[in-house]
Amino acid sequence: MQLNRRSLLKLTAASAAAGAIGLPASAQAIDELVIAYNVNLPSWDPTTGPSAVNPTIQGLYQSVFDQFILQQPDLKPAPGLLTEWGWNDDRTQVWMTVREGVTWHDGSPFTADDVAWSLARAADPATGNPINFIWGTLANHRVEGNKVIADVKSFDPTIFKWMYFLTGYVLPKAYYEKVGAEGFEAAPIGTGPYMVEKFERNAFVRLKANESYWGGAPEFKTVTIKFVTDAAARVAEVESGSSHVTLEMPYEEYDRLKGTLNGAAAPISDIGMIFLNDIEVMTDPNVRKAAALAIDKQAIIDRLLSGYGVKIDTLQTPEYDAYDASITVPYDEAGAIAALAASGFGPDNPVKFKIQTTKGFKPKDYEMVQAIVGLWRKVGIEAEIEVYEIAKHYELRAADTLAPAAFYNWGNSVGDPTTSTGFAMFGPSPHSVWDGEDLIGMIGPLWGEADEAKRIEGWKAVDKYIAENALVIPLLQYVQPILSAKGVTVTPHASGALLPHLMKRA
Amino acid sequence: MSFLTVTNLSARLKGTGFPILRRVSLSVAAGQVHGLVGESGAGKSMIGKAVLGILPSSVEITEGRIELDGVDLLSLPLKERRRRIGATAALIPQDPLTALNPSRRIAPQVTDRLVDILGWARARANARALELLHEVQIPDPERVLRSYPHELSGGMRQRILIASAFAAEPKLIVADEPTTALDVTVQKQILKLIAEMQARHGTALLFVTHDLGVVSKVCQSLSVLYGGMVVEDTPVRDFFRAPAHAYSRALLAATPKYTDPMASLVPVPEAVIAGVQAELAAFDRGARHG
Amino acid sequence: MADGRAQIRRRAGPRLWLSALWLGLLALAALLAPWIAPKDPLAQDLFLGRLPPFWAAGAEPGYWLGTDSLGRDVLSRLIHGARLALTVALVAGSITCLIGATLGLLAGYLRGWVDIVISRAIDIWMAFPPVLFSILLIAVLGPGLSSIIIAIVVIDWTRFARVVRAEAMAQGAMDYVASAQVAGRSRLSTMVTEILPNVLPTIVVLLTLEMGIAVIVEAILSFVNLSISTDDPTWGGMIAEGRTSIHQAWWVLIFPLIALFLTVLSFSQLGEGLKDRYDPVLR
Amino acid sequence: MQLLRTFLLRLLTTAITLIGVAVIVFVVIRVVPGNPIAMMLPPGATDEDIARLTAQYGLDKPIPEQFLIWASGVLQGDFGTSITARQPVLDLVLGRLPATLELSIMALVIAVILGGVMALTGTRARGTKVEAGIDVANGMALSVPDFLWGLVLILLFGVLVPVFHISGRVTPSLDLPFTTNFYLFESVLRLRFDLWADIVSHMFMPALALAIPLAAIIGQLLKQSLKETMHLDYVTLSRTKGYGENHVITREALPNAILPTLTLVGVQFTFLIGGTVIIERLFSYEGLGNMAIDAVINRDLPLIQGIVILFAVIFTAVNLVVDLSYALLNPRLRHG
Repeated sequence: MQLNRRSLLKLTAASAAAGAIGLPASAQAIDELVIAYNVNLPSWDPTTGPSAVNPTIQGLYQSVFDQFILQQPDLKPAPGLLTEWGWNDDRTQVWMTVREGVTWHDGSPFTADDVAWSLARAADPATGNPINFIWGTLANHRVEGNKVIADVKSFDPTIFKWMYFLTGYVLPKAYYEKVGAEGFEAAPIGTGPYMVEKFERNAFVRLKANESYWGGAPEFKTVTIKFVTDAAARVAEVESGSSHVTLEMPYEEYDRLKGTLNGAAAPISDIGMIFLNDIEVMTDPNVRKAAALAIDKQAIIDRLLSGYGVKIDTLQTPEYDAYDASITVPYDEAGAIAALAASGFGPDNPVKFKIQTTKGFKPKDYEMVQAIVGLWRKVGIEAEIEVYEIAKHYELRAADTLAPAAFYNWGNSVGDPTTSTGFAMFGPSPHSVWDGEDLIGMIGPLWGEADEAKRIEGWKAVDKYIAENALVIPLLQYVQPILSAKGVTVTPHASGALLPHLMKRA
Repeated sequence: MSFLTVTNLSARLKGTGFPILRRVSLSVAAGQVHGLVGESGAGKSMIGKAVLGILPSSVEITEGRIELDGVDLLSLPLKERRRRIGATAALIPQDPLTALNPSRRIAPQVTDRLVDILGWARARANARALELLHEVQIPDPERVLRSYPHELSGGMRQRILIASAFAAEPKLIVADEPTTALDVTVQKQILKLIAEMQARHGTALLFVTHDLGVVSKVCQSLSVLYGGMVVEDTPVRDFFRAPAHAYSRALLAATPKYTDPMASLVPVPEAVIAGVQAELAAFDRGARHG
Repeated sequence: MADGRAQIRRRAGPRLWLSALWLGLLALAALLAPWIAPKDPLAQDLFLGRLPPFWAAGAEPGYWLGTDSLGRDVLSRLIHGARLALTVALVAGSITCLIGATLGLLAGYLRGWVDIVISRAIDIWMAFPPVLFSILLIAVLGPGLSSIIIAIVVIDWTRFARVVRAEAMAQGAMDYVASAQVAGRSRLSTMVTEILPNVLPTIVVLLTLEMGIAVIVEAILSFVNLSISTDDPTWGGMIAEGRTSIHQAWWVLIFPLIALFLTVLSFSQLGEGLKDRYDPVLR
Repeated sequence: MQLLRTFLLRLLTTAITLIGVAVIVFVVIRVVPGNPIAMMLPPGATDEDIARLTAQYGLDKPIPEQFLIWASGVLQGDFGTSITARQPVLDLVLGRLPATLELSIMALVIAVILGGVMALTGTRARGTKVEAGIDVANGMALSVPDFLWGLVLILLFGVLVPVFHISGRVTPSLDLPFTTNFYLFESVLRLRFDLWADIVSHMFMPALALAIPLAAIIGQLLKQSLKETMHLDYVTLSRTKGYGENHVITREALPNAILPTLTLVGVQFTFLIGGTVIIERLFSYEGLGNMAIDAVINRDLPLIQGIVILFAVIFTAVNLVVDLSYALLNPRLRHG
């Protein structure tokens, strides 16, 4: 069925027929699925360059490529291209058994060589893999039958978690070496559920189902992902029926349309937080505690985000491994005023500092900071807002020159404490802003802790310490709104990736 | 029977209502040349414009009839009036430098009325244009027809405009000070040309000018205008022998004679001006009650 | 003998004094903002979010034009927004005019290498895509009122320079200028005393149009999320914020849009009106 | 001979302009805070990672040296490699240029038609309420930024009365037999009017949003020069020949009134191309502007440089064409 009925030649007929204003009936069967996606896809190589660390486009990569290990919608790992994996007894070697009977999109067989080559390539600094510091801990990758063995140069407990996280993708060795980087960029192939049929930069990508996919052929045979960066345009696309699925629209629009369309809003592994830099007034614990206590997180979620958001008090979300529900930071306006008074501040003599935020990068980012500044103003904190671009945020953070407070979001679809509290709060890491020696001492030993249970307990203690001293102000776990036509049901993935192969006909 | 008869034609400025023409009446018979004379602003060219239906948008006709070939133009709807004027009358404009369209060649500007309004075949119109250009003594007419206005002199362009006016064999031509914009040497030739063409084609000619010398050589009769009112309407012969109206006499005295260029010129005396002003006032009072 | 032509007077035209009225109202609102605004434009109350205007059901008394998603009073933000809009319009407009007109005058009258240098600068500046250049500029200067003004000046001075240069060149060729020079006047004083007064009407017309454009540029920059970073309300900022909840709270977007539209329209009609007054040819 | 001399002079000035643009944008985007390397830093990166990546993209050298490297590359047609798309900048930019050009040309055509109709109606009904209405309409069109017109159009023709497509440039599911990126023109050349209709249905709203302010400018200026022309003698003479007012305006006044408007259309066309950035973003139309915003957000320095230079080249080229056509169309100059 031709998806859209509109064309200029039929304009007169259409406008006459469009007498019945309202939603064009989109309930009839859909065979060509159209998704209005919110970001452009800059490059097809999921292992190098800035796009490799951009969480919002991992969904596109996961439709075409497979990761070493499959991550299920609840973030838990499951056998993927690797059926089993683990360390040897003294943790000097890692071993992986490779799934058999899998083929690349060009029909060539997928073998253990591809896995070994992909790991070696990721370990080689020359390829520019941004997660080289993890993959570099393995060396001397070798193939034995359908097993891959590698020596552990320095033990990292999270090595296997990275195999279903950023850059953890398996690329075709033979094909890549034949066509080279540029050739691969022009015609990428993987083992994933969909093959790339046609790619038009900044416009759309047309995918064809991989009938011999090892995880079962997907239901929709052809999928078109249109890149529609403007939220209002995405809503219009789905409302007018010219797209079937879209995501990341304002929550008010989600509420308005979830009745007439199918709506799914599930929490994802992305949190909103306020970085605190240990400079100026932020070195005073009273000011930090007051700032944390004065924020009515639930009211902000209810009023600004129409209730779509999960209040959090540590950098872990309920789905993460080291989540501890017992650590809480209540909303306590009186307590905040008391804490400020202890340091001689109050509504009449407010403490002053600058808070930085992006505007329009995450849903209502700027409005949330305005609301927080409003709440702070009541207790005697005078915060001046400075808007900057996301590029400037990264640079300031890398140079550790962020303002005393800076609003930012932190994705961590692996759910491991090292990639949330770890990198955000560990002094030496270029991404952290808090340089307190006490925290560095507590976190240091956890990097190499072999005993998993002891490691998780260690991170929970760190989170408790952080919450008590308000070294950072976690705010909320984002909820991802997805709207789809009546004919499509979407299974949301907790990592925030929108995966067409998880979509079924309603 | 006169070809053009204007009876009690009055016009005024929209908005302020300032009178431009005050119940003007005159007539021009076929083959006759009638002069319209007066100082600038006396309304003489307004009459010509009213007859051809090209009054400026800020002027409105309040009463009167303009009968062209027996039909009162003012009673016709605009489109019909335009076509009738286009078919039976023509204009020889004052300034040849601006009266030709700079972005079109000469030929279409001469033949367009013949083909579009009179429905002639293109070939016949082109032949007619060539014939007329010869008649107005233009050298190498084929090249001139193909060229653009800016490539020709002022005199040449006026000849083309005269040719274009006579091309359609109109029964009436309004010549609106056709020589004023030209330098003196060319003026005599153009005047002679217009007079000869008029005689040869027997067209009724309404000749608007401020130069009594021109009137004496070209016109058979004239109307003297002041403040939009016809002060005197007589045959040329009687006018030059003994003008009836005081203002006419003063006007004649103020005109340099070719025969005696050195004579000191007598400006129109104050008394005469006051007299004719009084006449205007009386006329207006009368008009209000009439 | 009274000449009929002198009687034709051009009526002042309702458009002229209507736009003057709106701009006067605006100036008043801008000056007296703190006193006449019913509420504090920054005061938030999350529980009073998205209240409809006074005539609609569920309106809250005192919030005449309703509130935005943060519970801030739309009318007060509109009035304070007027202050920013006028500042941007007046400051950016006049600086652009000053720089552009001066360079245009110098280039148009002095000619020679001065003209060549300035004309090349104009060419180079116009070769930049305006919106892209302002995004880059604001990224360098950081968002804020001053950087918007600088962005407008840097981008739009060529508009003045081009027109004034052409006008100055035309005036320069006039006889009265030659006679002034013959009278032993220095080139600079000739330029100021002779050329400037004649070029002034065009400058004034361009200035009024430029003020309108400055307000639009602020709206465009807000749409690209680059406008003023602080809480201060700007119409462009309110429109950008109102866009996401157009279906639920249309008034958050519509009222500043109307204010922006009327202001820019008034500036352009004022410019047209002045052009009519100074330009006799146009009936 | 005289024409050749001015042409060479023009080439020289164009070269200076392009060099000037290249230098300025090269320095500005390197002074902009937020360098691309910081964008690429993964969670665990260390300081030497930063140094290594900076060196890899050649951003560690002093700016003048970087410019020389870039300039020498350009002379051999190599505009560098985009940091985000990891493809040669020239291919990316030339790949996207046709889309923006087609959108701008379509917007210009709509603007000229709209503006022309407004001007002719305004002149025909000059002095009446109709002309006053048109002036107010033009004022309205000018005082609302084009992206707001875009919003209105999306709500009207995208959602309320779904007549036009809302985003993109063509329906992705169609197989396009095109070899060049000029979809619109090539669909006509290949007589594929079904594709043509689909493309126009996608381009119409963004083009209209771009065209509305431009139509107002063209309408006002053309009306003004038309009204001035209507007072000239040859127009009055044409009336005495019996032609109706419509004929007089279109055949006598318009050909001469168009000339001054032409230069304005030329200049506005260049602003138009530069101004599509926002509209392409709003309608997700894959032109240069859309890519430019991504480039600026991601600080893709070589790509920004390439895009700005291309805009400058188009700007100077269009100016050249406008000046030449002005000479050709104006008989006085042609027969000099």
